[in-house]
Amino acid sequence: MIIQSEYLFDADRPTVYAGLQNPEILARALPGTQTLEIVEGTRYAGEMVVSVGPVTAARFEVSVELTDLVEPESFTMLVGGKGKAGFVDGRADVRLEDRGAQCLMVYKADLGVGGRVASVGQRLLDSVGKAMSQRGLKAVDRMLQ
Amino acid sequence: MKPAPFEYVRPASVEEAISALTEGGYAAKALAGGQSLIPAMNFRLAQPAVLVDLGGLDELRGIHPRDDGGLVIGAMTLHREVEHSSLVAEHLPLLAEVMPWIAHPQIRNRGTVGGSLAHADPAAELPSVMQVLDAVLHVQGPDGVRTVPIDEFYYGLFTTALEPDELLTAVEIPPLPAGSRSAFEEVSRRHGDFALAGVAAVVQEAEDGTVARARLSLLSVGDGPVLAERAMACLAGRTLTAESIREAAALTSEDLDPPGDIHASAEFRRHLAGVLTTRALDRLRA
Amino acid sequence: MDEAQRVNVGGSVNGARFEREVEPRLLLSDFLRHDLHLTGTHVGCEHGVCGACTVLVDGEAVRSCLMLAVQAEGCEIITVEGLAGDDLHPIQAAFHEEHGLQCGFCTPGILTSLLPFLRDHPDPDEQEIREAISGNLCRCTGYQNIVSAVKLAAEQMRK
Amino acid sequence: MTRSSAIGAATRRNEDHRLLTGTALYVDDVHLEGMLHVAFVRSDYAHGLLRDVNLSAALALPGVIAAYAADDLGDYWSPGPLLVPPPPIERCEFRSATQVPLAKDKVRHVGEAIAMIVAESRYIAEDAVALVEVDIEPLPPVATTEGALAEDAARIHDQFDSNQAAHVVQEKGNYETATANAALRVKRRFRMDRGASAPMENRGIVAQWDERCAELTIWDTTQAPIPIRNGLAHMLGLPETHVRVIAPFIGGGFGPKIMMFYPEEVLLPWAAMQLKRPLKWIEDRQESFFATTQEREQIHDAELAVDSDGRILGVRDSFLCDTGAYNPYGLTVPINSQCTLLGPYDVPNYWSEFQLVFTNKPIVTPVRGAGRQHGVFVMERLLDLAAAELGLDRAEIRRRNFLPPDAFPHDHEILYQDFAPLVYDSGNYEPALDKALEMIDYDRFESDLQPAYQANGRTVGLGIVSYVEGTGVGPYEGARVTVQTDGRVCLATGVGTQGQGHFTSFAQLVAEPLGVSAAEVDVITGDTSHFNWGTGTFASRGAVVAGNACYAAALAVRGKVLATAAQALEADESDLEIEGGCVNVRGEPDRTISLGDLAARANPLRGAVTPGTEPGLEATAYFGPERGSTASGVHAIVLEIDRETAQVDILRYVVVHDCGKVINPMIVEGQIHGGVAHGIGNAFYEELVFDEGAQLMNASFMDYLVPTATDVPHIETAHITTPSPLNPLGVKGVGEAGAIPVGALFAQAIENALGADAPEVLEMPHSPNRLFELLQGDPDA
Repeated sequence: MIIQSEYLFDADRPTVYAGLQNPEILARALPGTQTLEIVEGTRYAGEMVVSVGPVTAARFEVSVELTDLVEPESFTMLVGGKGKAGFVDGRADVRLEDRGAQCLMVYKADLGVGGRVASVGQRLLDSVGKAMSQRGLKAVDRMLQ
Repeated sequence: MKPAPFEYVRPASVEEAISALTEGGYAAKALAGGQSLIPAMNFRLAQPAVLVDLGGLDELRGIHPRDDGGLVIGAMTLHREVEHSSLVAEHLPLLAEVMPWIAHPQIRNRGTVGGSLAHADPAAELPSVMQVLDAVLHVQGPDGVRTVPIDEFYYGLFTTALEPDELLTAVEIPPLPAGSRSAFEEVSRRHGDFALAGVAAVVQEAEDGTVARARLSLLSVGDGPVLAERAMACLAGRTLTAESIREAAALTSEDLDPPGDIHASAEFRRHLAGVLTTRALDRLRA
Repeated sequence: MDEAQRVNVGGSVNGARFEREVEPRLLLSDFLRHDLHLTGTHVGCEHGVCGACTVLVDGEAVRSCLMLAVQAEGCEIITVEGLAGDDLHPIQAAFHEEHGLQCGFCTPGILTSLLPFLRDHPDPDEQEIREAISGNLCRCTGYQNIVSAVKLAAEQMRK
Repeated sequence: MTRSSAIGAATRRNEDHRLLTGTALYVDDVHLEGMLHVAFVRSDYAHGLLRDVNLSAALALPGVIAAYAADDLGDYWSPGPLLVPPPPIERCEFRSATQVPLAKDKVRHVGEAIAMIVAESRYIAEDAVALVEVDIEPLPPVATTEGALAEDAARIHDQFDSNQAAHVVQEKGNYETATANAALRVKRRFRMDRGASAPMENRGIVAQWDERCAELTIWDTTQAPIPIRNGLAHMLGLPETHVRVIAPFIGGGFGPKIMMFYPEEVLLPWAAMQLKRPLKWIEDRQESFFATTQEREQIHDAELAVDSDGRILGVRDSFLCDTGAYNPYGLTVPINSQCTLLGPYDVPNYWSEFQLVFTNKPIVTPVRGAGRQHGVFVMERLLDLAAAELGLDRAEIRRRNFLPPDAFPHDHEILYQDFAPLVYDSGNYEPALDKALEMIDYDRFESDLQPAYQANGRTVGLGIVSYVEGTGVGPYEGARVTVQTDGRVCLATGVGTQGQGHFTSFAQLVAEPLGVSAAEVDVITGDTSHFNWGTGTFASRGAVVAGNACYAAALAVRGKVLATAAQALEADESDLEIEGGCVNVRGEPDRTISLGDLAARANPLRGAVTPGTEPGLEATAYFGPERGSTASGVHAIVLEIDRETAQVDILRYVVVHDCGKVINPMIVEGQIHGGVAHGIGNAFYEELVFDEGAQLMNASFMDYLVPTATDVPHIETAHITTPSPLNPLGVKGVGEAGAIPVGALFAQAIENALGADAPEVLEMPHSPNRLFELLQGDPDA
C-alpha cells in the first residue's frame, strides 16, 4: 500500500524537524500510540492501540526508526507494528519544505500490511492509512504549538 | 470465526443503555441490528469488552409522521420497516428507493437505520441519502438530549459526532420542499455488495424552472458521505441541461480524493462518481 | 478470564419451546446446531454473505450467524426442519421436481429465504426471484433450476 | 409420481428428501459424547523463519485440553506424500516438496498451520489461539509466478537451488520447420489469476478413537475416503480394517477436497488417539482461503502459426505455472493445460514447455477444470486473433481446423495426466458448432442484431468458443450390488459424492438391468466400511468409472437373479424377463417370483449351497478404462457492456455439449449450469488478490466474489451424443465441462462488443476495473 500525501504545519521547519525526533511528539504521529520510548539513538519502541470502525482496541507492538537524517530537510521513517490482528511493516520517505513561517511535509509511505487486517479489511486500508497519517500529523502540529 | 468473550447488557430503557455505555467507556459498544458489528466480532476485529444490546428498546422503533409531512424514524427501526413503509414511500421516495440497494433482504430484516447511520461506513447508502434530505440526528447522552444536523454529524472514517456514551435515538427528516425531485444511483460488483460508488441527489426547482437548491452526496468515494459542494453550487440558479449536468459531474469527480481497493482504483471510482452524478441528474431533468 | 457470564434465553423453534442458559457470545447458528441439535441450518461463512444459515425469526428471514443466541429471547424461530409436515412443503417439493439442489448445503438457507418471499410475492417474475435469492450463494446449481423451482412452487402455492 | 428410472431418463433424485428436510448428515453435524474442538494457529507471514512457538498461555486457559506445535508430534511429524508422481515424459525435471502437518523451522505461506489447540469448545479454542505467542523472523516473500525464478528471489525450499519445481517439454512434430513458411504467426502473452474452489461447505474432520475395539472412525469432507483410510492406517500403524473413513454428504468439492493429506486430516486422528476423546475441526471461511488448496495462476507465451486459409500449422507455447508453497499434486494441472490447449483441432506440430514454480502462496491442486481453462483460453484467443488478421470468420476458422469425425481415435503424440498417451477416443465437433451457431442466432447477429443494438447506443457482443476435455481417467472404481430379501437393492461404491447426484444416476444404472425403479436402489457412497476399493471422485470420472462398475455389478447380479429364478420357476433362463421387481416367464404372467423371494432362496437357512457357488444375489465388479474419454462442447454468449460503468451484463448463454451417452439428462444439465456459473466467476468476478508481500487481500466472501443469482444468466443447453468406445455405457464426464471455456468466451465477446479498435483481452479474470483501464486505452495498467 502506498500512501502519498502532504501536510502543512503551523510551525517552522526546524521546529517540525526537531519535534519529530522527540519520542513524545513522534508518538502523536502514530495515532493510538500509548507509549514510545527511545531504544537507542533514533530507534524507538512502544505500544499502540488502534480503533478504526469495525476494528476495536487492536493492540500492536510498534517499533520506529528514523534513518537517512538530513537536518532539517528529510528523513526516512521505518515503522513496524505487530499484533493479534496482523502486522504493518514499511517505510515512509519524508521531506520538509519551507512555506513562509510554515512547513510543508511531503511524504510517501510504502506499507505492507499482513494478517487478518489485510485479508478482510482491504476495502478500508487505503482510507485508514490516509486518515491515520493525517490525524497523526494534526496531533503533532497541535503539540508543536 | 467466533466472537471473543464480552459482558452482555440488555438495558430496558435508553437511560439504562446510556449508563451502561458510560460505565463501559471506550470498551463498550452498542449493539443495534448487529449486521456490521457481529461479522466484525466473528472475525475478532471488533472485541468490545461490554456489549450493550439495544434490542429491547421498543421506544427507539417506529416511523412517526410530523405534521408538515416530515418523518421521525427511530434509530432501532429496521431497514425492512422503512422499505415497506407507505409513509416513507409517500413522503420520502428517495429513502424508499435506496432501501433495496442496502445488502440483501436477510440483512435488511435485522439491520437498523440508526445502526447504519452511527456506524458511518463510507460505503453505506443511508448517510448520503440522509445528507441530501437534510436530516437532523437526535442524540441522547448522560447530560440529556441534543440534535445534530447531518452536515455536522460525520467527522471522518467511521467517526461521528457521537461521544462513546451517547446514543443515536432517532433521525428526523423534514419534508421535501415543493418542487423537489430525488434520485439515487449506485454501481457495485454484485447485487447487494458494497458500492464501488454511489450518489444521492435532491434537486429543488424554482417556479421559473431553474434549480433553487441542489443536494448531491456521494458514497464509497471518501471517508464518509461526501457532499459535492462545488457541483451543488454550480447548479444553483441554472436549469438542468446536458451542459449544466456535465459541468456538475465534472466538478464532482474533480473534487474527490477517493480511496482505491482491489475492486476499483481511485481513478475508476472518480470516473464512476461522475457517471453516476450525470445519470442521477439526468433523471431529475423535468 | 473470569467465570464466563451466562444468560437465559427462551423462545420457540419449529413450534417447540426452548429455555437454555448460554454464554452471550454464542451465535444463534451454533445454538441451533449444537445446543438444540437442529443441524439442518448450515454454516457457510459466519460473516453474513453466503446465506446458508438463514432461518426465520418471527416470520422473517435472517442470518443466524449474525445474531447472538441471546438476541432470540422471546422469538419464534423456524428452521428448515420445521418446513415439512407429513409431506414436503410445496417449496421443498418443487426443488425436488426441478432439481433445484445438488450438494444441498445452501438449500436450507434458500428454502427459508423463500418462505417469506413467496408469502409477500405470490406470483414473482424471474428477476424478482433472482433478486430474492441473491443473498444466498450456491456453488453447484448455477441458480437456474432454483429459479424454476421457485416458479413452480409459487404456482402450486397459489392453487 | 412414478417416473422412468431407465438409463437416459430424467429421474428425480433419491437424495433430495434428506437434503431438503435438513436431515442429511454433513461432517459438522456429527455430534459425539465428550467431543472436543480444534482450532489452529496459522502464520500471518508468507515466508519466515519460525523461531519459537510458546503455547504456555494457551494451555493455561480454562477449557483448553491440549496444544501441539511441530515438535510435540515427535516421529509422527512427516511431510505428506507426493500424491501424483510425474508421468513418464522424456523431457521432465521434477522436484517435490510436500506440505507438512505443522510448520517447523520455516513458514512458507500465510495461513500455514503452526500449532493446534484442543479445547472444550471452538470458542475457547479460538480464545487460546489468540494467546499463542509465535516468533517469526520474516524472510522476503516470493509473491508472483514470474518473481519466483528471478535471480534474487528468496528460496522457499532450502534443499533446492531455485524455486523451480518442474521443467517439462512435450513435442509433436517439429514446430520450427513446419511453420517456417507460415502465412501468419500470432504471438501473445496470456495471464490467468488465482481462484478458490469455494464450496459452500468448508472442510471438516471428526475423529473418534475407540480404544477397546482399537478402531478409528473418521468423518471427513473428502472426495477420496478410501485412499485417506489407507494412508492414515499406514501413518498411524493401524490395520486398514481398523480405520473407517466416512465421507457423508459433502457440501460441494470442486477439486480441493481430494487433496491429501491436509494437515488437519493427519493431525485430528492422531490427537484423538493421544487424548482418547473424539475431536472435531471445522474449517471456517476465513481459514478456507489459506488452508484449502487453490488454482489457476499461469502465464503463457504462445504462438500460433497458420497458412493463408487459416489452417493450423502448429502451436508453440511456453508457460509458467504457480504451484504455491508445496507441490503434492505433481504435474496434473500444467499437463492438463498443455494437453487441453490442442482442443478439438488438428494441430500437426506442437511444442509446449512449462516451468512449475514454488511461491509463498497456498498450495495449488486441481480446481474444477484443473488447468484446462488455461489451454482453452490460449488456443481460442490465438484463433480469434488469427481470424481477425486473416479477415476470416471466427466460426469458420474453428470449423476449418476441427478434427473430422473419421479422425478418431486421434493420437496427439504427447502424454496426458493419467500417464496414458493423449488419444481422443471419439468426437464430432461440427454438429455442435452448427447447433450453437443456430441457437445463438449467429448469422443474424453481425448483420442485423448487433447494428440494431449499436443504433440504440448499446454495446453488445457475441462470443463462440470450442473445447475438449479429457474425462473419466483410471485407474479403476468398483461397486457391489446386493438384492435384499425385501426386494430392495443395495449398491455400495467407493467414490465420495459432493452433490453430483450419484444416489440417483448410479441407482438408474442398477435399476434398469434389475427391473426395479431407481427409488428402490439404496446407494451407499463414501464409507470404507461398506466398500473399500477405489480412488475417489475427481477429474469428471464418477459416472464414467464408478458408473460402469455399478452397471457391471448389476449385470452380474441380473445373471444370478435369472439363474435362481429359472430354478424356482422351472423355466429356461432365456424365457424369463425382469420387470417391476419380479421375474416372469415371458407370456405367462402367473409364473412369477419377486426379487425379494429370490434373494431369500439364494440365502437358504436349511439345505446345502452347492460347492463352488456363492450365496445371495450379490456381485462386485470393477471397471478401469484404458484411458480417459474425450468430452467436448461449444459455448456461445451475447453480452452487453456499459461503456461508462464498465459493467457487463450477459444477455444470452448457450451450451452445446457432448458427454457421450447421458445417464440422467436432468443431472447433466445441472452439472453444466453449475460449471458455467463457476466459469463466469473465474472469467469476471473471482480473483484471489495477493499483494507484494504474498498476503491475500480478499479472504472473505465480502471481497472474494462468488457469482450470485443475479450474475448468472439463464443457460440454454443442447446435447450432441458421441458415445465413448472405451466403456460399455458409452459415457463421458461432465462435472467440470461447464467451467472450462468461459474465460475465452468472455474475452472474445468483450472484444466483439467493443468493435474493430477494441483492446485485446489477454487475461482472466476480467473485472470492471480492468475493463475500465482497457477502455481508457491503458492496456498495461
